[in-house]
Amino acid sequence: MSAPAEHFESAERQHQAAELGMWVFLATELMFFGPLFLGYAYGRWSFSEGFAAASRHTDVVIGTINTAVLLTSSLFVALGARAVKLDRGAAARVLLLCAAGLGAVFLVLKGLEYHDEWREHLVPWLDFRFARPHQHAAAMFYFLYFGMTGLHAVHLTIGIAVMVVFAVRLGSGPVARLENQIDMGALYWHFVDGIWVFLYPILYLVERHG
Amino acid sequence: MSAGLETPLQAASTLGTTVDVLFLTMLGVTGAVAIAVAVCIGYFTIRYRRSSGADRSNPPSRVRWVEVTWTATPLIIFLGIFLWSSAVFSQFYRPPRDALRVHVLAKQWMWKVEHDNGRREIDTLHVPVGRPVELIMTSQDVIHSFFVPAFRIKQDVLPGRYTSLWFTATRSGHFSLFCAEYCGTSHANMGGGITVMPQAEFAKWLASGPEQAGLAARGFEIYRRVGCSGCHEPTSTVHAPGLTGLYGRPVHLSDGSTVVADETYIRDSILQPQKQVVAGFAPVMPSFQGQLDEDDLIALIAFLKSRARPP
Amino acid sequence: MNALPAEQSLPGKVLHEESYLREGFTLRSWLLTRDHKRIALLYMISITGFFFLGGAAASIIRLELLTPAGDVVDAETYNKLFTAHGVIMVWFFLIPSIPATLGNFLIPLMIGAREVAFPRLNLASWYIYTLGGIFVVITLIAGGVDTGWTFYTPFSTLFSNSNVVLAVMGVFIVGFSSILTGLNFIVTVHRLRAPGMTWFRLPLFVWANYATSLILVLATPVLAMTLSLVAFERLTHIGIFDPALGGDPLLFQHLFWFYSHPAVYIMVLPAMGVASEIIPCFARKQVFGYRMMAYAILGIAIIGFLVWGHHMFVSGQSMYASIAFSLLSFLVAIPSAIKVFNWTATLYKGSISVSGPMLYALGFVGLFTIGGLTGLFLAATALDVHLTDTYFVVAHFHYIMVGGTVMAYLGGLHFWWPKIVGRLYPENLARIAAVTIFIGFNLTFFPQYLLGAWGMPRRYHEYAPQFQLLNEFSSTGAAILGIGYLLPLGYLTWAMLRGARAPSNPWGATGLEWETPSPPPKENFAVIPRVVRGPYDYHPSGASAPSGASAEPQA
Amino acid sequence: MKVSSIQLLVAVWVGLLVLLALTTGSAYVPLGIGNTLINLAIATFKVALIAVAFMHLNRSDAVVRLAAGAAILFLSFLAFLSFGDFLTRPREPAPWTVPQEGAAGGGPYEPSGEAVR
Repeated sequence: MSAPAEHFESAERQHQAAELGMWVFLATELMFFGPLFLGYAYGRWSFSEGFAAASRHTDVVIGTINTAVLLTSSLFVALGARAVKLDRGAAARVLLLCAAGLGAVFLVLKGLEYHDEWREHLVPWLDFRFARPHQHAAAMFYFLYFGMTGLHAVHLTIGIAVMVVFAVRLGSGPVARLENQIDMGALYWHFVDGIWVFLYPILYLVERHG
Repeated sequence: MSAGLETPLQAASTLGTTVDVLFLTMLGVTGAVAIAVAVCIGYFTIRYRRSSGADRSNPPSRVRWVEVTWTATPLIIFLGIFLWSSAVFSQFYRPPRDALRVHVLAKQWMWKVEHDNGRREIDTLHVPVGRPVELIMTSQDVIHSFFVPAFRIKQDVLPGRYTSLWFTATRSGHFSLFCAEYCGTSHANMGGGITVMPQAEFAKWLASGPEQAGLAARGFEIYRRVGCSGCHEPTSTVHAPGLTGLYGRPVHLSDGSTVVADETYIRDSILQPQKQVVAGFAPVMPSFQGQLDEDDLIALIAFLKSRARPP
Repeated sequence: MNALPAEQSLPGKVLHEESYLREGFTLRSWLLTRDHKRIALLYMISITGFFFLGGAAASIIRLELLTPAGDVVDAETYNKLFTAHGVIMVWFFLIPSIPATLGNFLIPLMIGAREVAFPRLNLASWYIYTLGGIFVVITLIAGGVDTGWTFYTPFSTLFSNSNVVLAVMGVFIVGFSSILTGLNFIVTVHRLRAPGMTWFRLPLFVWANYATSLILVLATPVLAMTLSLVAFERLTHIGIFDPALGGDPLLFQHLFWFYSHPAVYIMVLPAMGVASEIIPCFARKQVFGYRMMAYAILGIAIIGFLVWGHHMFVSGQSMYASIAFSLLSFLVAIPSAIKVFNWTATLYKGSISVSGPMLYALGFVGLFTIGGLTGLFLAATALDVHLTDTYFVVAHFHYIMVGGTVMAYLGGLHFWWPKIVGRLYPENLARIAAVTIFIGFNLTFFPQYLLGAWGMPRRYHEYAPQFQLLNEFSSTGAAILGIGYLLPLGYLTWAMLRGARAPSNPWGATGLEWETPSPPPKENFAVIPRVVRGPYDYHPSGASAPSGASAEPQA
Repeated sequence: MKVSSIQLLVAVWVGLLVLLALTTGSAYVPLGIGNTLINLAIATFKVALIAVAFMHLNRSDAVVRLAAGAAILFLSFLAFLSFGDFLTRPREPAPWTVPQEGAAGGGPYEPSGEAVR
């Protein structure tokens, strides 16, 4: 454990404080997503067929692959954080870079998906066209779809940047000094993955069997 | 602004009097508690001021029974008031069957009122005394709120939704009507007057007003005025789909799909005729977007509904 | 005032470290400080600025309402004035007032810590607050916003043509400043308490700020997202509140009030904490029912999240939901009632000295009681139908915000001023100011209860002639209140520069913050104290409590 | 500093992928409301798995677990009470258009049922 900041007696107390601080921060992030989930629940309840029709136009293949990619990246981050705790700097660097790489893959696939949706006139602001009875519900669905996945992508990009910075700093100096911060970065990454675990079924799998 | 209009202290509606009774009871209970707390604070501050030699032996810092009572007592009082108030509140949502129905359309900064026989008013509402009146309200733009202090009633008027409100006036007179939900620049001037009249006088007033045909009749008048009849009447030379018995009938469109002619289809065909052209007809119909406002559309739809049965 | 014999809490070891004020005199040392005490002062200055800016808007409003006709400003400007008054007072004064100033300064001192858990975040919180403030000032300069501080849709998204997006960004940003403060306090209280400082030995001020931080952290993000949805929908005309898409204006109201009712508890809970510190000190008596007070504070914070629907009884919400919210609103009133009774009972058999802070604290208890009781009228659905959106509601929340939070904030400022600036303020002037504020306040807002019950709607630029007399009382009261607020600004600033030097415990109060010299050194404590006794260990029968009774320095 | 073993982490990862397959598979089986419930249940279980295994919640003390659950509890307050309103509200949609210009992205809102009660 690295030397504690001056107002903490021990590094252990500082780690506990940092961990609690990060979890409280993750609570605020979840509350920040709250209104979007409530908006989705409201829309899904009042326009169930519209949301179902709109959800069938999303690309479930890319969505499923992306979920798998993000879950795997979470594994790499967990292994990376473990390696740092065991003072294996080199292994940790590789694992964190792999995680960041998978994050990038996710973003690329997401970009492709957005492009397809743009071409199919499914972006509410860019000449939105949808079959007649459900065009309003679909407009609301795609507003929420781009809102949620966009906000998630922003958080993921921050996560990737953080992982890359850690990987670079792991290259120089004692590994122990970064243990606390990398553990917090890992918590953040797993949170972003957890949000996607919920976004995937509600956006992609609405009455797929229809 | 609203000279001569009253906001009386004594309620002028049946529900209003029950609300007043609850209000006075609450005033009594809360007033008593406020005075009791003030007296205690004053008394203790004087009696136990630092310079006084009052007995301060074993000052209590926890007295269980005191704490239990001053938790349980408010709980019981609050539950009592809650039940009473909820009972009164639920009456707001149970309009009597025989209520007189009036349509209210709120728009930025005026109230458009329309009685069932088509008699229309702006910023005023004439109602009979002693008979329940039910207002069906919607807004054309933002959220407004129909507030008549004299009747102790208030109900927000929402765009995209009908909200309703009912009251039975107990005495005739002129009462203020205010808009109570902030709705923009002239929110303060969006007031009006409720005139409560004896029933006979009201019947006379209702009938005597300028000959205002019913909704459907007004729809037919618009149907001719803007020229729908020119093309859609069977006698016309233009090749246009017949509208008799249209409402509720499936319509085959030129792109092969079939749509049920509900209000939406009619509204869209009037405002954006190019989007859904009936099979076998040329897309020549002009758009009426901007020429017809909300009331005209409602009237036209009512007219077409009235022709649903073959003549 | 009974200054105790020279304190000898730290026998033999004379604290000669410099006070935190003399750590550095450059602007850099202030703007880049990580000392929680200096950040508290930075907040105090910016909050006072916004208080008088919001107060100026209020004074023009009261001037306008002297006459029924709209003759001072036109309708558009009036709407922008009451919106500015609302936005500035709520987010830039009331919410940060006690937590960010007194809370930042005192919580580490009270729990025996040297610093808050995340000093850098604490400074970032002040910078984010200032950035949010800049956005709002730009909004005012660019022509203001006329949606009311509630930003109701579809007016704010489709029909208002004022700078809604700018104002919303300002509030969005300042929201993160309070989230950071809340996060800091939660972790500090959990992880940095001195040894022996168990939860039930914490002063109630720390309890109140802890509960407030729970609300800050859990409610503010919902506001941030809701307001960004409003801004987004205003820019692109697509959104979940847009009636044209089948969206629901009530969805916005649910999300907005889910934040905004807990927000009123953010504003009043710290004030309760301040009162719970001042009253036992000046009554020289243990607070009555300490545990019940702590549970009441937590109860208010949690049940506070369940009652927001009472803002929407007439908004088109379903009857059953309204009745459910009405019941929950009555339940949340019970902990507040318990607190008022406990403060009153604390005075029983005490040895009360009615000095400046005590006057403000008793004023707080009185006005908060009236504010709370009238809240019950609004919780009762049948009465709320008549009373909501009228001046009854305006009077209700001003009694709690101005009568409660501002009085307690001033009381707290006076009570801890010797500790913050190391000098004493003029006692008589403080008493005069307290009484002036109390009279001015009641003259301003009690007539508004009558106006509201009589039927005068709120946010009215012009009103019916029959309401004029009561409005004239209210406007004169506002003038007195305005003067009343200028007094403390004057003599507290004077005292900071030229007041008599203050001993470390001028009031003979218990609590770790009174163990440190006034003003305390940068590290707060030479040695982290070990706490052996609960708070408020006062003995009204005149026996002067051995100073520093609640803590001995560690061996 | 206790550290979870590689086998545990990989096992959890595999479990997550299996659950993903289960979610996607179950979506194609017509179960009506069941689909949504199954999807949400699996998603909750996956998040719980991530929280305990990857975010080592099992090793953190009570306060941290409280912080982890707090947001979910308070969001459920928001959901239940606001849906308490939506579900019990009489639905009377009224025809509404943005007066100035047609709402972007599709025609004016259409009443989905009988407009007047």
